[in-house]
Formats: sequence, structure tokens, C-alpha cells
Amino acid sequence: MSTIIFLILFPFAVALALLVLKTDAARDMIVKVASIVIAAASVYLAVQYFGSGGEYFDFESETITYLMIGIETLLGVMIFYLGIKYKKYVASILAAIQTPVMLFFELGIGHSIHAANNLYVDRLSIVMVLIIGIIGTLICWYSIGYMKDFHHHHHEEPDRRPRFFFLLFLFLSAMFGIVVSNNLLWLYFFWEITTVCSFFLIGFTKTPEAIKNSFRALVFNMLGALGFTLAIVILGKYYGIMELNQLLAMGAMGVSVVLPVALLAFAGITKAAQMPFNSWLLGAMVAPTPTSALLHSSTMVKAGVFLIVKLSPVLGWNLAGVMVMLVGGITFLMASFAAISQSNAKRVLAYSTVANLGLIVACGGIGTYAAVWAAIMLIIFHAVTKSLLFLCVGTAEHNIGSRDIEDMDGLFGRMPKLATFMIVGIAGMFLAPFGMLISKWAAMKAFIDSGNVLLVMMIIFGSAATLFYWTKWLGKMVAIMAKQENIQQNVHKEEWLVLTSLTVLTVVICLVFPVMSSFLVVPYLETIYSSVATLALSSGNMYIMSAMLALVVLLPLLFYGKTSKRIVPIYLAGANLGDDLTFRGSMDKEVSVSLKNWYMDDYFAEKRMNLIGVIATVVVLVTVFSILLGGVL
Amino acid sequence: MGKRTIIPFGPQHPVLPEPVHLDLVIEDEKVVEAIPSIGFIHRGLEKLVEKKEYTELVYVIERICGICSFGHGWGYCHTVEGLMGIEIPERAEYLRTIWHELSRVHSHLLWLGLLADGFGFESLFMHCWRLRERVLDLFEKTTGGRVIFSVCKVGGVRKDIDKETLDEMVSVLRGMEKELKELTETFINDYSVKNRLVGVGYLSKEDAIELCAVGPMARASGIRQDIRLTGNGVYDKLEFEPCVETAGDCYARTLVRMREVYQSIDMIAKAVELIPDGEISVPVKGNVPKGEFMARLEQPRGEAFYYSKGADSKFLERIRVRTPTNMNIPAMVKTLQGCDLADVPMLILTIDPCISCTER
Amino acid sequence: MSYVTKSPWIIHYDGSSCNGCDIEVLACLTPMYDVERFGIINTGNPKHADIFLVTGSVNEQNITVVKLIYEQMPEPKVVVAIGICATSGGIFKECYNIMGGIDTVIPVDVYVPGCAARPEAIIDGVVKGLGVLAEKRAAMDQKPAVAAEVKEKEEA
Amino acid sequence: MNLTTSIIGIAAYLILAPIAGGLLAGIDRKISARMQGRFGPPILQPFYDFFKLLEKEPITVNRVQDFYVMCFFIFIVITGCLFFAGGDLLLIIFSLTLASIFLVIAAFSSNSPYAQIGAERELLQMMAYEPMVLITAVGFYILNGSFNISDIVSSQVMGIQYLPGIFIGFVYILTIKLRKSPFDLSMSHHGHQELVKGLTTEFSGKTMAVIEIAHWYENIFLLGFVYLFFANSLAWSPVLAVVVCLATYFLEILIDNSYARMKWQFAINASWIVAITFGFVNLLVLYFIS
Amino acid sequence: MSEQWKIQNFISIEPTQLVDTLQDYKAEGYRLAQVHCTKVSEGFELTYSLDKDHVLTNFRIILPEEEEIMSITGIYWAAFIYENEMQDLFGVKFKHMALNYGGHFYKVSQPTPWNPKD
Amino acid sequence: MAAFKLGKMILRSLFKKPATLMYPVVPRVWQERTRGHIENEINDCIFCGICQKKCPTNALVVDKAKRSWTIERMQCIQCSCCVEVCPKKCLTNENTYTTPSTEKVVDTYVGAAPEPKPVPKVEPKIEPKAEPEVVEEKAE
Repeated sequence: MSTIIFLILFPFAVALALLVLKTDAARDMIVKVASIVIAAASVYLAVQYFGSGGEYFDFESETITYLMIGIETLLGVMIFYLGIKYKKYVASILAAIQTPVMLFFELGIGHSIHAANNLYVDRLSIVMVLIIGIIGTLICWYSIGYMKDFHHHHHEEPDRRPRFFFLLFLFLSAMFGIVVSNNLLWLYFFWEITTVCSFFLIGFTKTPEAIKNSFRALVFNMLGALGFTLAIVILGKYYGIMELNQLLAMGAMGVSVVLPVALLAFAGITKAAQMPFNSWLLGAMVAPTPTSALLHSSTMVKAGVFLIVKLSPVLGWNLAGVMVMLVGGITFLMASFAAISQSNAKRVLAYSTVANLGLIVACGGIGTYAAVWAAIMLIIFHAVTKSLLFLCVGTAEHNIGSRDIEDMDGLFGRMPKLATFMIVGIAGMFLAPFGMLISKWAAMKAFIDSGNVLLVMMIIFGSAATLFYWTKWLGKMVAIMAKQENIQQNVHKEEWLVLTSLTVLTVVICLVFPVMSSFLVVPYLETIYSSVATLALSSGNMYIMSAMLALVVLLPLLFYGKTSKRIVPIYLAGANLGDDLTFRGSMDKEVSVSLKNWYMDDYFAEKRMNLIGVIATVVVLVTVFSILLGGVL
Repeated sequence: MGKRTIIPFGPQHPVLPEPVHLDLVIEDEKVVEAIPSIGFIHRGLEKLVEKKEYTELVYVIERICGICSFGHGWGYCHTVEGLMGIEIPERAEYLRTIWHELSRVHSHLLWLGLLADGFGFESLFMHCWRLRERVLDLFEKTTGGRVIFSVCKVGGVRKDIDKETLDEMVSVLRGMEKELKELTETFINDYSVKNRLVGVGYLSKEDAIELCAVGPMARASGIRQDIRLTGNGVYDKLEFEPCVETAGDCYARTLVRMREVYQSIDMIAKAVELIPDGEISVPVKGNVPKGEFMARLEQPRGEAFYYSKGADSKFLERIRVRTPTNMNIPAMVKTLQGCDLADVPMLILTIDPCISCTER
Repeated sequence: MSYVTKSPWIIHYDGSSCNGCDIEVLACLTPMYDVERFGIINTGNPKHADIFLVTGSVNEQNITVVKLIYEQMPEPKVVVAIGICATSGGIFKECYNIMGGIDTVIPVDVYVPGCAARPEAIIDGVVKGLGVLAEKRAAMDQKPAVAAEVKEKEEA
Repeated sequence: MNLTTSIIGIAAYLILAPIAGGLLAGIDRKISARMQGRFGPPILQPFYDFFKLLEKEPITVNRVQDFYVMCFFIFIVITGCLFFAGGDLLLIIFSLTLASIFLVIAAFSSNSPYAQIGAERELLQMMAYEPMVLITAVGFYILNGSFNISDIVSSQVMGIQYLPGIFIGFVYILTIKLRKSPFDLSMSHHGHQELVKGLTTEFSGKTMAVIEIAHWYENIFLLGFVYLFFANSLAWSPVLAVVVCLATYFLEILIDNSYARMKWQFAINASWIVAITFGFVNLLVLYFIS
Repeated sequence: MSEQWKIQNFISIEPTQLVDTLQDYKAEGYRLAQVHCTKVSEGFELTYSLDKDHVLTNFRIILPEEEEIMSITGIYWAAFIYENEMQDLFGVKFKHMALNYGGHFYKVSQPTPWNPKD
Repeated sequence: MAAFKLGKMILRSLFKKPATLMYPVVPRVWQERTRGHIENEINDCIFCGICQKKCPTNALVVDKAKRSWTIERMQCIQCSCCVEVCPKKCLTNENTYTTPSTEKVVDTYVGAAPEPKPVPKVEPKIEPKAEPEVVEEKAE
């Protein structure tokens, strides 16, 4: 248990220290040491509880409860104030509703309910702790160099790095809190902190756009939190429970817990940026890239899906489950389509994140053994690969001055190492022997088995779109342009270290995923599902996949770039000028060849896709909640 | 610039039988901008007036273009005859008209084939050209050449066609009509063909007038414009009404040309009925007098323009040929904007470009 | 027997010709003459082509184009000049913008006469070109050694 | 299917597929020529072409494209082997996708306009046909309870009885895969198209030969899909299935010769509409009756 | 109808009148049929032919070699082909061309071959 | 939907004999008027040189002194202009074309010395390599 407490408190302490320290050297030092310590601690935690598969702790203290209430109230007041200050009254109103309700409940009914176990660790927690502990700290490490550049690029603004790192570590602390809290009030508390961290990080640059987007994120997350609050109130008032495991147990016993579960899932949906709330995640892309990597792809949004996966045993073919799977499915489909029309790398990544979260949410909604297996696998693979991609884009942005995919022309010539990492990352997101595809495969099979044809169609069409937008990016990466200058020596050492380790991790994790599956995920699933279903992937297929991966890795090492052939200019319809980059154009001018990807705005216009998705999901949400509330009232 | 791709289209490109060049600026596949460049075939043959006598010049003029070769020869002879005040025999006029209309049949069939190839309908292309070969056989039989005839000369024609051959000509053409019906049916009604043609490259009547389009291009946009109406050759005796369509898209242009094939066949049949006996040429001697003469001709591609300026010598001072493509290129450039990349061949083809005509 | 002669792929480029020979080249592909009987495909891409059919003569503007297409074709390759314009400039020889036949720019292997060259003549010309193609292919086998020698000399 | 039959299947595929594929291509060209009123090339022409390409001078536009093309070939062969070894249908589809992506990447890597647009179009086509291919797999799975081809061919039911819609849909997208008109958008076997040679513009000589042979492998494997619809445990079903495969191929040739090349908008609209109307509805019905 | 093709009318106008005249004719529905140039001893002899209902009207301008003439691309955009051609082959100077290839319309081996400058 | 509009023609063509002429296997039958190549009945030629003067491509060279009439085969456009202007009508346009060759073919016809009769038959003078081609054609 002490490891858990350490994981929550240590990052917090580091955060406070970073807020105070102003010198670069000290900051670098602390971040590096803290990162190593946190990563080590999370691995230690994994080892510690690996054998037992986890346990519950009744860590209880009045002080902590009051402290939490106090902080929550403070946060509420602060949001109320900021809302007024920036004329974002919706945020203020939400804070004004939510905080008193929560306060009233916690001091009233909530106080009388005794929570037996406030903390717990199980294998899912271990997975999440590892992700946060390793990926999270890698990103923090990466931020050292990145933020120097960032500060350099935006030198007209005051150096806000202390605040940045403070928020980063505070966030890690809260994240650990989320994945180990069994008490819903505790969970709620950490949930709120991540929201606030995210809010401040999105508004980090304080540009009008950043402020607008940060409030949007805040409002949407608070809407979710409102759902959370209601769920807690209902659970406390009508069921008399306050603990997650009890909720699940009640569900398993057949007690109808659909309404609170639906509300909790709703909170998860907002946090996981599912439609209709996906726009906050897109807006969050104004934040510095490590923020995007950490909060908006690999961890914070994972809190949302984590909650849903946690709830999955009580989802399935009930109203809450149907709601979750439909929202997830629609989001997956529409976000995948919308990604096609994007050329800003971060927005593509954002849409892809939304889409993948949608897939995980849909898996969670189905709630069968195989679906949850797929969901957990997706969480793991997505966290690793997506953070790699985000960080690659960050590095590219600082070195080529743009985050637009179309400006990454000839990146292979300019920054070969980075381009290779990016290729691995992109391939990892959708290609056959890599993890994301394996999970998608499993997810698909789970969907088919669950008999939800609509969802099957969504994943099928969504995958087709995924293929399109990733490959065209990939194409940009592999394009060999003549006469490119190598500019990659400007990249910070820390960045290379992190990128390299993430790339290795991406590949290794795919190689060892059968191990992960059988020692981590399957045992977890066996604890919640009494019946053991067959997995999507037979061992034979896993071997084939591993062999394919080996081939994909080995072939380039053996043959890549080796040729004895005569190298000739490209075909330019007989108008070449000799350098492969220009041709003799009309009026005898020299015209540069410019090759851009397709965006198909007529078909997959972002706005239209969002609109369709939002309408569809709103209809689903409204319908489900009206039926549920109608049943209650 | 953002998402704009810039590619060279031509000079060497499989859909272009003749070299032109376009700088195509495309977004996805939509053409945003197309800047044409020509001059790959410019020979400067009008300048040969200084080196060739007016009687020999006809061989040069015929070789301005291998597809509308006969018309060029006719148009040129026309101007010289006008300058010199020569009245050519009626039979010669008839023969010229027959060959000219036969050229139109061959040219339109050729074009239909190329168009089919342009939208990737290989078998249609093959069948069009298969039929076209029958027309070429008629040419070979009557003139001795398949594409360059060398039958027109100042003062008449060089070769006569006897009665049997004329009748055979008509029966061959009539025989062709049946198979032609199947082909035109495909062009008119086939779903995939219509999908590629209808609404593509729309040129409104106003635009067509504004851009001075000529020939089938103008007629497809609803302009009743056909130089044959001016009564050159024996067209005034053949009673015809130009084929006019109003839709103004590639489909309409296809329709116009297809209808003209049938119309030309009818005209040939009628001319064969009416053709009088007599001489086929008058002797021409002496210098071309001072003066100038302009003649026009409805070539398969539209209005062609011939101008000669005499200088009281065996050599002309200036000849000038303005070909239909010249006048249709502006319309093409206009229609190219906003089309799909896949439509580019279609649009280049529907003006039935004859670049070697244009650049001479 | 080398397979080159069994599957000669052609590329056609129109220099400054009058179209007459061009349409005859095209006519060769169509049912009446059907050169696909000999495995000939009109590729339209120099990188795939074995035989370069040029019609028309060279003028100021297309001189680079003709050269480029020839350079982009992989060995063994054969150039067939079709029609008298491609052979010598023909009737346009005296025009101010004509530089002469194709052989002023690139080596021509077979000349096909005619104005316009008949499809039969074009077929004959291509068949003749096949013989040259086979010779060139045979020469290629000895070439690498020669090339290596040249390289050594250059380095030395 | 046990290990022995798997190995026999793989060996047979490795050896026979290029021969059958090449012959099929030759017959295709001959029939097409006849349909166009021409005499046509010899049946063995594709092989001549192949060997000719091997004889050509090796040239390339950069150092890497050969590698990608090689990968394309290897993964196409692996896909086919998995198929004929009776492997998992989904795995086969994913492997096929991987292979196709290598080809697209090879085209992208050349950074040449026509190859690039060809690659984009190829991607679009992949996006267009992928759903229908997956639906086909799903259909077989629902019907037989297994993705394994060995289970599908030895099942009691004949796929076509329950999957007629999916069969139609699959034949529809087969036109794309076989690169036949109206969907020969990204590369065409004919010279005259707006993209020069599309995807393969920058490949020549041996590289092109590798692509050719990969296509032969691919075509045979794709016909294998058609085979699945008609194969079951009955002894005479393989014969019927082979006949249907050939008939399907003939139908594709006929379609190739009687349609204009459509634009990409049509390709994606039509394929998806077909996937939804035939594929999805068929799946719904399947769920309903099972 | 029948003898229209024999009509040959050439109307001489001054270079300065050109734009106004063409504008008037265009308003009446004339289309541009062709423009051409001949080198004569006084300079360039430009002929602008307009067509209405299949009857040609030709405007004749004698332009001294050094003088510029107003482009008619503002009236008939399609004239850019003729004007660029004349610019390249004869060296006629045009003012305000809507689409000026700047001497790169035809790439010729010698500048202005119809009006050699040596 | 109007599909397979060409289907009938395609299927009919499939089972019909192809339209191909099978050219090299089956020799082409020429029309009477076909303009192939120019032939000179050299014995009738008076070497007046009108043909040389009128030839639009300057493909002909007539040398009165050597009594030779030379034609550059790869320069001739078969316009038959020379045939028309020939005062002796010794020129004819035969309907077979000059065979393609790896070199530019030039044929020279030399007339026998004017006086002694009878005049020998056609005697194409040997221009290296090109000669056998001419003979071959005649054999056809």
C-alpha cells in the first residue's frame, strides 16, 4: 500500500518543488531524477502485486476526507471565479451547481456511508500504473528539451515553465490516484484534478484561442463531472454504497444499477472525448505537444476509458451498455472519417485518438470477455504508439517549423532518424503485425460475437478510413526527395532518448504481447468473468503475427537502401529539368513539382462528420437518459 | 498553397496523341488552375511561301495536318482560285465536297475512338477505329493515300471517281451505318459513358460566344454556326441543317459529332446522286495576281480560315491558315478549371484538338 | 532467342509532325493491324518501353523532350523514325523552326519511309527494329565488363 | 486441415499460382482482343513480357523503392500461402492489406507526380473495397463459426446459399482488385490513361517483373475467395467452385470491355453502397436466421 | 445564302480606332474569327476578322513597326493566342495583354522569324 | 440502368473472325491508285530535270551529264507531282512502298548511253546496301 501512497504523493511533492525552482539546471535534474523514481516505483508496484493479482486497502482517514472536500470546494470556487473573469458563464454555472451538491452530499449522506476499502490494486490498475509511470515519465523527460525550444520559439512570453512542470507532475499524481481509488468520492476528487490540470495546460499559452479551448474542455469535463456527481448521489442515496467494487458486485448480482452506471459512463465519455464532446480534445491541440501526448492521448483521456472498462461487467446488453457502445462506435466511425480531411499532424493524431478511444469505449460497452481483452490491449498499444507519434510531431515542428503533414515533404532526407521513428509509429497505428491492428482484430471478432451488426459495420468502415489517412501520411514520410539537407543534429539529446525508447517499446510490446496477454490481461479478465471464452487470436495466429513482425523488422535491416541499379530521374512527362524537383512549365518557366495528399473535403469535411456524429450521439444519449430517467420518475 | 499539387501534363503523355503541355494545379483531383503551353509542333510552314511556287504549296498546306488534310488543300486552292478568278468545273466541286465529307466521317470516327480511349473504354475505341478503317479503304481506293490524299489542286482535282466506285462508296457507308448505330447507342445510352460525359466541361452559350468557340464545340452549346451554310462547295445544293445541341457539355459535343457522321453519310449519298459528268479540272497557268482573298471552310473540327495574298508572281506573298483548334483552345482552358483530373483528357479531347493544325 | 523480341513495348512521341503518321501508329494498334499479335503494347511511359517510335521532325521546343524520353528508356532500346519528317525533316525541312530528322538528336536505328507512313510499313519497321533490339540485348551481356573497365580507368 | 495438407497447399500455391496466374492473364488478353475484334497476342504473352522485363537494364529512381516492392511481393505470397494453408481469413485480409500498402508506399517513395496520384487513388480504392472484403470474412464467420478457411471448405453448408448478397458484393469489388474497367483507376494495363501508368510509373525492368508476378499470385488468391463461396464438404463442390471461378473471371473480362473507366467518386460511392446494400443486408439476414 | 463565301470586304481603320470599333461590333454580336499579321514595307499589316451570321468583316490596320498597339484581349479574351503568336513571330508589340506569354509562346530558333532583325 | 450497351457487339466479336489483316503473314493487296513509291522507266527518261525542279521536298536529283536519276527514298512524300509534270511520262507511282531500313535509302537509276540500241533494262545503280532492297521489291 505504501507504494501506492508514494506514487500519489511523490509526484505531488515534485510538482510543488518544480513550481518553486526557477533555474534550468535544477529543474532538469529534478525532472530526470523524479522520472526515474516514478518509473521505478511503478515497476516495483507491478512486481509487488503481480503475483497476488491485487488487493483492497481500507486506508481511511477523516483528515483526508475533509482535505479532499476542502480542495474540491476551492477548485469549485476558483472555476466559478475564472468563469466570471473570462466571461465563460457556463463554467461558472456548472461549478455553482456541482460543488454545492457535492459538498452537501459529502457532508450529509455521504458522511454516513462507510467505505470499507478506499484504495485497491488489481491487474488493470497495474497496467494503467505502468502506462502512466513509464510513458508519462518519458514524456516529462522529453518535455525538458522541448520546453526549452518552446520557450525559445515564444520568447516574447514570460517563462512559464515552472508552472508547466508543476501541472505535469500534479497530473501524474492525480492519474495514479484515479487508477487505484476504490472509493468513488476519491475517484471523483482525482478526476476533478485532472480536469483542472488539463484546463490550465490547454490555456498554457494564454492566447485567446487557447483560453477559448481551455474553457471548452473545462465545460465538457464538468458536464461529465456533473454526471459523476449525480451517480454518486444516486448511489449513496438509493443504494447506500460508495465503492466501485460494490457497485460492480451489485451489478453482477442482478441489481439494476443501470442509471448510476449510465451516469458514470457518461462521465467517462466526456473525459474520453467521445462525440458529442470530442471537440474539446481537438481544441486541446493548442497546448504544447508534450501536453497533447501526455494528457490528450496516452493518459488523461485513458482515465475516461479506464472507468468504462472498469464498468464493463455491468454494461453489455442493457441501456447503459447500448449507449456506450453506440457512442463509441459512432465516434470511431466519424472521427476516422474526419481525420481524412485534416492536414495538421496534431489534428490527425487528435482525431485518431478520439477514434481509438471510441473503439475502446465500444469494446467496454459490449463488455464481453473478448471485448474487454481488446479494450485493454488497445489502451496499452495506443498509449505507447500515440505518445511516440505526438512527440515525433513535436520534434518535427520545432525543426521544420510546421506541424502540417504537407510540410513534412522529404523529411526522410532531412531528418532520417525522426522519419524512421514516425514510420514505425504510423505503422504501429494500423498495420498488420503491429499491436493496434491485433487489438482491432480482436475487437472486431468480439463485436461479431456479440451480435451487434451495426457496430461491426462501423468498425469495418472506420478501419477503411483509418487505412487511408495513415497511409497517406506514411507516404509523405517515405517519399525520397532529391537534395535534402540533413538537419537533425539540432534535436535535443533528451528528445532522442525518449523517442528511441518509445520506438523500441512500440516494437517490443508487439513482440511480447502474447506474454502480456496471458500474464496480465487474461488473469484480470478471469477475475471478473467466471467463464473463460476463447480469445480472438489462436496461438497459431499469434505466432504467424510475430513471424510477420520479425520479417517486417528484419527485411529493412537486411535489404533497405541497398541497390546496384542505375539511379535515373523521375518521370515528368518529358519536361524534366534534371533535378527531379522542377520541370519546364508553361511560358518556359521553371515550376517546382509539388505533391500533396488527398483530403476529400467534399466527402469527409470535418464539420459535416462532426455534425453527423454529434447529432447521432446526442440522439443516443438523450434517448437512453430519457428512458432511464423516465423509468426512475 | 497548402494542399495543391502541381504536376506537368505533357508534352509526352499517353492521353495526348500530340504534344501540348499543361501545368496542372490540382487539389485532391480537382483542377484549380491549368496553364497551357503549346509550340511543340511549331514548324513555321507558312513561311514556305517564299520557297515554293503556289502550285507546289498545296502539298505543303495539305501536310499542315494529317487528319483534316483534304480540307486544308481545298481551302488553300480556294483562295488561289479566288485570287486568280478561276471557276472550277462543277464535277470538281462535287468531288471536293464528297471527299471533304468523307474526311469528316473519318475524323469524327477517329475522334470518337480517341474519346473512348480517353475514358478508358478500350473496346469502344477499337470498334470505332475498326469502322474507320473502311473509310480509309475508300480513301485509298479513290485517292491512293490513307491520310494524305494529294488530290486537290489549284483549278480542280487530280483524280476522278468513276460511277461504280461512287456507288460502292455509298453502299460501304450505308453498310457501316448499322454497326455505327450500335456504337453510337453505347455513346448515347451507356451508363458508364454518360457518367463520364454528361455535365462534364460545361460551356454555356454565352461563354461559347464570348470565347469565340467554333465548330462542334459551338454547336454543342447551342450556336447555329456552320460555315457550310455559306454555300461553298456544293453545300447549297445538298440541303442540310447543322446539328445543334444545347447542353454544352462533353456529352452534347459527342452527340453533335455523332449526328454529323450520319449527316455526312447522307450528304455524300445525295452528292453522288446529283454529281454531273464533266471535266475535273481547268488548266492553270501564269502568276498569281496582286490581291488578297479569304476563304473559310467547315472542317470536321470547325471553322477553318484561309488567306492568300498574291504578289503578281509564282510565289505568294503571304498565306495564312487559322485552324479551328486555335479558336477552341480558350474554351478548353476555361472548361478545364474546376474539372477533375480524370476529366482533363476528356476536355482536351472534346475540342478535338489538332495541335499540328494550330501551330503549323 | 531473347525475350526482348517477343514483347517489345513501344512508346510513341509526336515530334513536329502533321498527325498523319501519328494516327497511322495508332491505327497499328487497332483491330485491322493489331500489333499486339507481336506482343507490342503502347505503354506511354519511357521507363517501360523498348522501342521508341518518333513521328515528325525535331524543332527547337521538342528537342529536349525527345532527348529526355530517349534517356529515360532502359537499355536495350531502339529508335524507329516513322515517316519522312522523322527521317529527314521531309517537306518541312526548310522551315525556320525545324532542325531536321530525329537523327540530329538521338541515334536512330530504323527509318520508316512514307508520307504518311503506312501501317504496314510501320509494322515492317518495328519488326526490323526487333532485330536491332536483339543485337543490342546480346551486346549488353558483354557490356558490364566494359563498363567496369571504364569505371576503373575513371577512378585511376 | 492438418499440417500435411497445409504444406501441400502452400507448395502447390507457390509453384502453380504464377503459372495459372500468367496463363489467366494471357487468356484474358486474348479474349479481350477478340472482344475488340482483334487477333490478340499469344496466350503465353504475359510470360514473354515477364522474362523480357527481367532482361532489361536495371534502373531505379531511388535506393529504397525496390525494397518496398520486394516486400509487396513477399507479403502477397505470404497472404496466398496463408490462404491455401487454410489459415485465418481475417489474418489473410490484414496481410493482404499490408502487402498492398507496401506497393502504395513504393509508389509514394519515388516522389513522382504520376506515381503519387496513382498511390492516392490506390489508397482510395483500398478504402473502397476493404469494407466489402471484411464483410465477406464476417459472413463466412457467422455462417461457419470460424474464420479458418480449412473449416469453411469442409463445412456442410455451401456459402453461396446463405451469402448471395455478399457474393455479389465481393464480385463487385473484385473488379477493383483485378484492376479492371470501370475501376482501373490507380493503374491500368492499358497505356492510355491520365496517370500514365499510375502506381507503376516509376518501376521498370525487374521491379516491374516482380509486380507482374505478384499480381498473378494475387489474382489466383483472389479467385480463391470466390472458390470459398462454393466449396463445401461435398465431393463435387470443388469442381463447381473452379468452374464458377473461371466464369467469374470471364465476367470480369466482359465487364472490363463494356465499361468506361469511372472516376474515383463513383468508385467509392458505388463500392460502399454495394457493401451496405448487399453486404450489410446479407449480414443482417444471416443474424436473423442464425 | 449561297454566295456569302465570296464576299471579301476589308475596312481600313487607324490603330487608335481598333478597340472602340471592336467593342461596338462585339456589342452587335460579332465574334472574333481570326487575327493575322503580314509584314509589309510600312510595318505590320494587321487584319482583324469578325463574323456575324456567316459574313466576314475584316478590319485592316497598318501599324508602323515601332509602335505599340492596344491588345484586344480585354474585348475578346480568346485573342491572346493570336497576339502572343504575332508577338513571337513578328515582334508586334501589344499593350495590356490579358495573358502574356512574354515571348515564350512558341520557342523558335531565331527571334521573330517573320521579321528577322539583323 | 443502361449497362452493357456494347455487350452485344463485344460478344459477337468474340466468336467472329477478328478483323485483323494478319499483315506480314498475309500480304496486303494494294489498290490501283495506292501511292507507294516512284519508279522511273529510265530508258524513256530524257533527264530534263523538270521533276527535280517541281519536287516539293527536293528528293530528286537529275544529272543530265551522267544520265542519272536519283531519288532519296526517305525524302519522297509520294505526292506524284513529278509524275504529273513529267513530259515523257516515264515516271510512275507504284503501289508498293519503300521498305523500312536501318539506313536512309537512296536509289539511283542510270540510263544507258543514249545511242546504242537496244537499251538495257532497268539497272539500278548500286548504292551500297540499299540495292538489294530495290530488287526485292520488284520481285514482289
